[in-house]
Amino acid sequence: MTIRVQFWSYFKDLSGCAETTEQLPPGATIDQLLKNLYARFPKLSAMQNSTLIAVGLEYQGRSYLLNEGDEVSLFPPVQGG
Amino acid sequence: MTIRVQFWSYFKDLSGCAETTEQLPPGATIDQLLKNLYARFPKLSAMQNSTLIAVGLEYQGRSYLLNEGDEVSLFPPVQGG
Amino acid sequence: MHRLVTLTRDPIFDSAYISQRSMSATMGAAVSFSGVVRGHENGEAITAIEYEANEPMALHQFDILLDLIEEQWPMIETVRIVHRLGKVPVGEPSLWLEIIAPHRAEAFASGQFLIDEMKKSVPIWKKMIG
Amino acid sequence: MHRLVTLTRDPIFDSAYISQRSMSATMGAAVSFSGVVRGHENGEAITAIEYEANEPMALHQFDILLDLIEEQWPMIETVRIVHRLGKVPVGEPSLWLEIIAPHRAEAFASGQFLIDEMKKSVPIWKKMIG
Repeated sequence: MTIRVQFWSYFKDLSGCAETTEQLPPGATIDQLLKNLYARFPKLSAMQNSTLIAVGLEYQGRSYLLNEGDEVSLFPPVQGG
Repeated sequence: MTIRVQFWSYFKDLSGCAETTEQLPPGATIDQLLKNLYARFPKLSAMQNSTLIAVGLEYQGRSYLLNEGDEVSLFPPVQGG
Repeated sequence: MHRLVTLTRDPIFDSAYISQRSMSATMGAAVSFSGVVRGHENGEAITAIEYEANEPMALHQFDILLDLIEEQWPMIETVRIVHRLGKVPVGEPSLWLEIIAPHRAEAFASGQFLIDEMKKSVPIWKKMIG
Repeated sequence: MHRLVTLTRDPIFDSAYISQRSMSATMGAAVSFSGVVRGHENGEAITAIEYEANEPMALHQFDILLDLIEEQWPMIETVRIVHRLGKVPVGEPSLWLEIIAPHRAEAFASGQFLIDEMKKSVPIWKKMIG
């Protein structure tokens, strides 16, 4: 399945792009997606412990089961206000 | 000595006046002033436990020693805002 | 700390007060509060509240509270307080205040402190108008 | 509860928002907060902060927080939130919010809750402009 990934804030600088796609087998989790992304974008992996993950408009954890068409957002801690 | 007394809020209704004066011997306290006032204005004495007392612009307690020229304010709990 | 304490018989236009606000570049938070007369008081319908103050004493007691605020939150830049006196119709503010501080925590905390304390010590009284 | 959440690239004129306020006769308190860009951030002088948002998600996450507020303080009548995006110069508000409630305690508490929580969950980020 194809998963679209968007990067936000300085994660765009770390990955060098605003968005990308990943091919994953059915039943893959966010954890597997992250492993693939960290292989492609090593600078992102340094931020592992402060990475927030959303699918669509909702926050999700690493064990979330991805579905075809999911749009994943990865970003650093938020800083509004 | 002559002490001027002002009543505020519904204490004016209880006493029937906005201000009065009391003659007191030198060394008199607010407590003595109140006794005299309660004799003249019995309705005020019902409010004894919720009477606030100021001399000039400052709150004072019942044992405050009055001085010639002091202006005393008596009023119920405040309710601003 | 800048202090502006006003007792007035005129309506309070809080948007006008806010448009006059000035903050220096080290200040990051402005909290303002409007206390508005409600249509019921203790279960009874009212049309207005009439506020009476011992004005010189009220100004002095506000000043004492502002001293306490300055001591407890020395970084606060400005506190403005406006209390309306006389008849205030339902729906109109009787009290407006604003705190300008470096951070929101001290602005919120000092604003609540100021209102809580003024309701104990500032000689202003109300009378319900049916 | 009325909810108005706005993400805008235009300057925030809080006095204009306040002059548009409407409160029903059971509401006695309006608390408003302006968060203003300061001239220093982490000890470094800056001229502006550039705000970026994941806009649809930010609006949704604000809505989740407003659900929580509605649950915890069911008497609140209105919450308005305006967050500016793009470059916000020092001295200008990046955030404005207002809570209208029957009493001041719930207006202050929910306002603080809203700001604390949005800083954890609403996807908005800043970049200092030197």
